Amino acid sequence: MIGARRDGFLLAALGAWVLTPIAVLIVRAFAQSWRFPQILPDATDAWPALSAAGTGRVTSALIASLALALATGLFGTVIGFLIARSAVRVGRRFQQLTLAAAFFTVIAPPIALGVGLQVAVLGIGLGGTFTGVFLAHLVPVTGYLTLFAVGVFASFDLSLEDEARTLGASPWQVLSRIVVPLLGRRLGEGLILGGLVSWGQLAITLLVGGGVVRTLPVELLSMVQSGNDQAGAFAALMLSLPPMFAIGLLTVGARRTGASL
Amino acid sequence: MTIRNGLELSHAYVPFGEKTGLEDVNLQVARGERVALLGPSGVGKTSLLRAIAGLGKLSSGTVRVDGRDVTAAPPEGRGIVYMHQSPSLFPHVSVLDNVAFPLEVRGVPRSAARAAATELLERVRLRSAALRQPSTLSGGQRHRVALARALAADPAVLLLDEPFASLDPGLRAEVRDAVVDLLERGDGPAVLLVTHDVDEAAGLADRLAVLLQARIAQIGVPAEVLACPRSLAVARFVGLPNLMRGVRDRRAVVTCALGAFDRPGPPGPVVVTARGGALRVRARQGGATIGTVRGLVDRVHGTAVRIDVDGERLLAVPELGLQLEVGASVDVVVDPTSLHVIEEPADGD
Amino acid sequence: MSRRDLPGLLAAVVVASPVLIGAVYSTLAAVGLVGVGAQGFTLERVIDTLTSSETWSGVAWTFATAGAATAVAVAAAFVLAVRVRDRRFGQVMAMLPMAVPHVAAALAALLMFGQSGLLSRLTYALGLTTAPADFQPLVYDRAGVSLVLTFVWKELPYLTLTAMAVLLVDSRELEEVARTLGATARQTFWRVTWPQLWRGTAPAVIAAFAFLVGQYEMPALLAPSNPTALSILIYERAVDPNLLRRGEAHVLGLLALSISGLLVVAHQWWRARAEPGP
Amino acid sequence: MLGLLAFAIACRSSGPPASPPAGTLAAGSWDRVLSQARGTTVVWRMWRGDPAINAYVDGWVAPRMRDQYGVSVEAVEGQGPELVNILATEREAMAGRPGTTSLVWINGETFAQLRSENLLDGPWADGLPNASLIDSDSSIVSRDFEQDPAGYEAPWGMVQFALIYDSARTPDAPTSISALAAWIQRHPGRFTHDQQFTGMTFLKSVMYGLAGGVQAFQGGFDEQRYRQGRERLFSWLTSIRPFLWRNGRTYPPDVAAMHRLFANGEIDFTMSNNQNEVVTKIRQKVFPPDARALLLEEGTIANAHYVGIPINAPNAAGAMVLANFLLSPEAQLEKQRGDVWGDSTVLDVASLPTPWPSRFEAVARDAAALPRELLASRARPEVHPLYHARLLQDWRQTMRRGTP
Repeated sequence: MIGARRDGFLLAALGAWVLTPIAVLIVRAFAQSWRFPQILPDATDAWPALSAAGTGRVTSALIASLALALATGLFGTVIGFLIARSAVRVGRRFQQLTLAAAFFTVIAPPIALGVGLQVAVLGIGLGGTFTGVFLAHLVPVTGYLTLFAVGVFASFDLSLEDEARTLGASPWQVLSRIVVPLLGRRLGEGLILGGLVSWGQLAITLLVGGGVVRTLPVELLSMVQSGNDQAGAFAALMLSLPPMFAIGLLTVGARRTGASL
Repeated sequence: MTIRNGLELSHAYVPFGEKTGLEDVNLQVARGERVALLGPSGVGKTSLLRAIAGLGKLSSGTVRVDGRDVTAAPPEGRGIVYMHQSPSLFPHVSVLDNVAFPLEVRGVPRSAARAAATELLERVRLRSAALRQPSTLSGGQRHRVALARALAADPAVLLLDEPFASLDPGLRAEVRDAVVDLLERGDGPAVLLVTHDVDEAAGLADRLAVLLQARIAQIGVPAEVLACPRSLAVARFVGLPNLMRGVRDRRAVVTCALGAFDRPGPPGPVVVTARGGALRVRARQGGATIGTVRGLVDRVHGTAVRIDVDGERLLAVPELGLQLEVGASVDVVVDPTSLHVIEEPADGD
Repeated sequence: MSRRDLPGLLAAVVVASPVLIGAVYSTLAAVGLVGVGAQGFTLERVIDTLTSSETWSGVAWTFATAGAATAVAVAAAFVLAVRVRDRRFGQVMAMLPMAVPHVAAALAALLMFGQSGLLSRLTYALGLTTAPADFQPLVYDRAGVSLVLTFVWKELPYLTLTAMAVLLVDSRELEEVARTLGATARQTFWRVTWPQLWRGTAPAVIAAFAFLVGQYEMPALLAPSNPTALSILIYERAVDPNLLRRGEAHVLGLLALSISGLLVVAHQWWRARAEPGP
Repeated sequence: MLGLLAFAIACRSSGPPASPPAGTLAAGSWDRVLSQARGTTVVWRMWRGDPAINAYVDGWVAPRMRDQYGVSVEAVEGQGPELVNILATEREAMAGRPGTTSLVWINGETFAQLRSENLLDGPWADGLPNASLIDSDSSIVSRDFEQDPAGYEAPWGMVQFALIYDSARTPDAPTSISALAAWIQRHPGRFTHDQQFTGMTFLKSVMYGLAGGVQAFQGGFDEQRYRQGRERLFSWLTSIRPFLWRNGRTYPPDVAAMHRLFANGEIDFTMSNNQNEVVTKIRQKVFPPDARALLLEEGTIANAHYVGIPINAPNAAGAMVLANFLLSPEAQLEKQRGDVWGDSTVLDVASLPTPWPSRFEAVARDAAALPRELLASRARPEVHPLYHARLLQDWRQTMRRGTP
C-alpha cells in the first residue's frame, strides 16, 4: 500500500473533473434556451431536442452503432486473439513485426487510415454498405485487440494447451475446455474494448460508409454542425450511455471475479 | 528482558485477513543467529514477516531491533530488510545499480556506492555481470544479486521469505551456499527465514520455530525440535517417523511396541517416537524385539527398511551387509535413551 | 512456426494491409496520378505542401498541443494511478470519459470555456467580468487551452488505466523491496514507481500522442484558425474548391502517416531496448 | 496483401443491374422512365445539416414518392467538395461498376467540378415533364454561377445570402457596406464571419458591392478584375479587422459556431446563405424571437441549387422521377412554407395553372421573413466559381494568417 495514500481531496477533484462536462451536457440537452449570462437555463424542455433529433433517425443510427460495435467486438476479439496467439508462439522477429503492424493500425491517423480503407472497401464493391463499414471498423478494432491479447497471453501459460493435448484432448476440446474458460473474462473485456473502439469511429465511417451508413457519431456530428446544441447534447448523451453501461459491466465483472482492472 | 542486539518480537498478534492469524508470538533472534520459521501454508508466516518489516500491521505487540522499538517506524526506518520469495530486482537499472540502490538512498555518493556494490557482487561471484540488465540473469544469479543488494543495506535484521522455493534442487544448493557464505562473515544480521522445508531449515538455521494453529508450537535448536517434538502435531509436521502408541504406568515405566523403559511423568497413554536412525535392524539372534520386513526404501543417505512390529509400522536402518527379504523376521534394536515420549495420547485413543 | 499459426499470421497481414493500400494510393494521389484533380505526374503538390510555412506552423502547433496534452495527461494519470489505484470510485471515474464521444467532449468544452460559456457566466455573476469579451479567450485561442484540456479529458482514462495495470502487475513488490532496503516513500516513488510507470506506459503514451496528432473532431470545434491544426489542413485541402490542390491532402496525410510510422519505430526500438532477448 | 486480394475477389459483388443512363432515358418516353423506376430505391446525397430540410425530405417527399411512384428515397450525407471526392473515388475504385449514388444536390462550384471531372450524366433535365414550369427567364435560375446547366442538372430551389441580427439588441443595424464598417468600428469585437462557404459568400457580396456591382465580375473569370476586387475587399477588411471579434486574429470555424456565438450574445451578427434560416432557427429556439434577416443595400448573393445524376448512378430512372417530383408545384409550394423550409421556388409562379398562383401567394409569411419584393430587388447572381476558389485561397493565405 506504499505510495497509495488515501487522498479524499484527489478523488473529489477527479470526480468533479470527470462529471462536470457530463453534467453540462445533460443540462444543455434539457435546456430550450441557455443564453449568456444565465448560470442555469430558464426554460427546460427536452421535447425540442427529441423532435430535432428526429427520433426515428437517431434510433436507427443507435441500432446501426450497436450492431457494428457488437459485430466488430466479436470478430475483432476472435481475430485479435488468433493473431496474438500465433505471434506469441512464433519467433521473436515475427512477433515484433506483427505487433508493429497492429500498433500501426491503432495509431495511424484516422484520416490517413480512412483513405486506404475507403479504396480497399470500394474496391471490393462494398462502399456505402453496412458490411463495408463493418470490415473497415474491424481493422482498428483488431489492431487494438491484438495488442490487448498479446498482453493477455504474456501472462498465460501456452504450455497448458500442449499438456491438454498429451492428455488426449482434441484441438477443439483444448479450445473449448482450456483456452476459452481460462481466458473467459479477458475475452469479455476484449469484446467490450473492441465495441468501444468501433463505437467512437467517425472519420472511417464517413469515408467508407459514404454517408449512407449512419451511425450515432455521424448523426451527432451533423447535429453539432447545424448549430443545434440542444439536439447535439441530447445525441451526445445517447451516444455515451451504452459505453457507460459497458464500462459498468467491466467494473462489476472485475469486482465479482476479484480481479483488478 | 530486552535484548541489546538483533530482533525481538514480543506478544505479537498478526491479523490474517478477517480472522486472527498468529497470536502472542514471542521471538528473539540475535545478531549472527539464523532462525527458521516452519509451518504449514496459510498459518501466517508471510504475514508475520511482512508485519516485522513494516509492510503489514501487527494488531498488537512490539518489534524491537537492537533494543530500539520500531513497531511504529516506516519500513525504511527499521534496519530490517525483507526479501521476497522471488528476487525482485529493479528491472530498469543494471545489476550494479540494483546493489548500489540501498547505499544511494542513504545518501552515499554514487561512485562510492558503486564501488561498495562491486565489492558485494564480488562476494556473490557476480562481478562480471555488474553492467548487465537483471532480465538477462539466470534464476540463481538473480537470487545472489538480491542477496548482495540486501546486504548492501547493512541490515540489523534480514527476513527471507521462502528464499529457495522457486529454485530447482541444483540451484537451491547454489543459493543456499551463497547465503551461508555471506552470513558466516563477521557480525552479520539477525536472520529470520520462512520455509516449509524441514531439511532445509534444519541445515541452515541455528534454531527452528514451528508455527502451528496460530501459535509458536515449539522453538529450539534443530536437533531438539526434530528429535523431541513437544506435541504430536509438531512431530507430524516435521515428518518424524515411528510414532508408536504407548502407555505409562504408575511406576513411570513406558511400554510400547519396542518394549518398556523408564521415563518419569504422569501415568496414562502417550506417544513414543524414535528418529529413523535410532532404530536398527539386524539378523535374528534373539534378545531383541522381533519385526517383520515390509519393504525397502532407498534414500539419499542410504537404504531404510520398513518393518512391522506388533502392528506398528516403523522405519529403521539395516546393519551393513544385512540381506533383507520381504516377510523375513528380523531383530529390532533400539537404545531406550533415544526414544522420546510425547505427553499426549495417540489419535483414536 | 507451425501450420496452425498460419491463419493468425495471415490475419495480421490482412488487417495491416489497408494501411499499406492507403499509403500507396495516397502516394499516387500526391504525385497527381490518381484521385480528384489528377492531371498526370507532378511533384508540384509535394513541393508546394512541404515548403509551405502554413504546413509547418500547423504541424508545430499540432505537436505542441498534442504534446502538452499528453504530458499533462501522463502526469495526471501517474498521480491517479499511484494514489487511487485501490479505490473503485477512482477507477470508475477514471474510465468514465471513455464513454463520451470526442465531438461531445468538444461540445461540452465549448459550453464551459467559451467567452459566453459557463465559466465566463460565473465570473460575470461574481462581477469579475462585465461582458463575454472580458473573459480570457480559451476556445479558438492560439494557446489552445480548451483544446488541450479536452484532449487531456479524453486521454486521461486510457493512460490512467494503463498506468494502473502496470502498477498492479509489476510494481508493488518492487516498491516494498525498495522500502525495506531503506528508501523513503519519496525515494521509492522517484527511483522505482516512476521508472516502472514509464517503462510500462511508453506504448500507451506514444499511442495517445499519435492519436491526438491525427484527431479531427476536437480541433474542428475548438482550434483557432491560425495556426491551423494538421488535421484541419488535411480536411481543408481534401475539400479545396481548387481540385488541383486536393492532392495536397494526400501529401499531408502521408506526412501524418510518416509521423505515426516514426512513432511506431521509436516504440519498437524502445521495447527492444527495454526487453533484451534471452 | 494476397489474403486481402483473395478476399476481395470472393466478396466482389456484382451489384444491382444498372438502369440505362439518364441521357438515354431522357430521349425515350416518360412512361418508360416511370415504369423502370417503380419498385426501386434512390440514394440521394445532400447536405443533412438542417433539421428543417431533413424533415421536408424524409417526412414529406419520401412518403409521397413511395405512394405515388413506388420509389423509395434514401437521403444521405454528402455535399459540395466532399461529394466530388466520394463520386471520384467510387468511380476510380469500383472500376466501372455502378456507384452508390443516384441523385446529388449541387450547384456552382460543385457542378463545375463534377462536370470537369466528367462525373455527371446527361443531358436529361430538360426532358422532365415539369421542366416546362421552371422560371427560365430568371437569371438566377437559368445560370448556375454563370454556367449553363445544359440539362446536366435540374433546378430545385433558390436562396439568398442574409445577415442575421437581433432587432431587440441591435436596433441600429447597418444596411450598407460602409455603414456596416462604421458600425463594426463603433462596436469592437461584435462582428466576424466564418472560414467556410457562408463566410466566403459574405466576402464575395462585399467584394461585388465595393466594386460597384456584380457586373464588374460577370462574363467569366478575369485575373485582372479579380485582383482589383480583392485589393478593395482586403483593404476594407484590413480597416475593420482590429475591430472584429477577437481582433480578427481568429475566426469561427463554421457557420454553426457563428450561430452559437450570436445566440450567446458574443457577437451581434451571424449570417446564412438562406434568408429564411432565421425563421426556422427562431422556431427551434436556437435564436432569440427578435432575430431578423438583413440584406445589404448593395445587394447580396442569391443562387439557385440543383439536383444532378452521377455518371455511375445505379438508378437513373428513379432519380429522374424524383427530380421531376421535386419540381412539381405541390412539392415546391410545401418547400417554400416558412414553417417547413422557406426555400424559394424556381417555378414561374405566374404562369402556373390555377389555383397554384394564389396558393403560392398565400404561403404564410412569417414575421421574421423578408418580403419577396425586397429579396428580388437585392438579389445578385453568382459569378464564375473560380472567383470563389481564388478568394478562399487568398483569404486563408493573407487575412487568416495575419500577413497581408
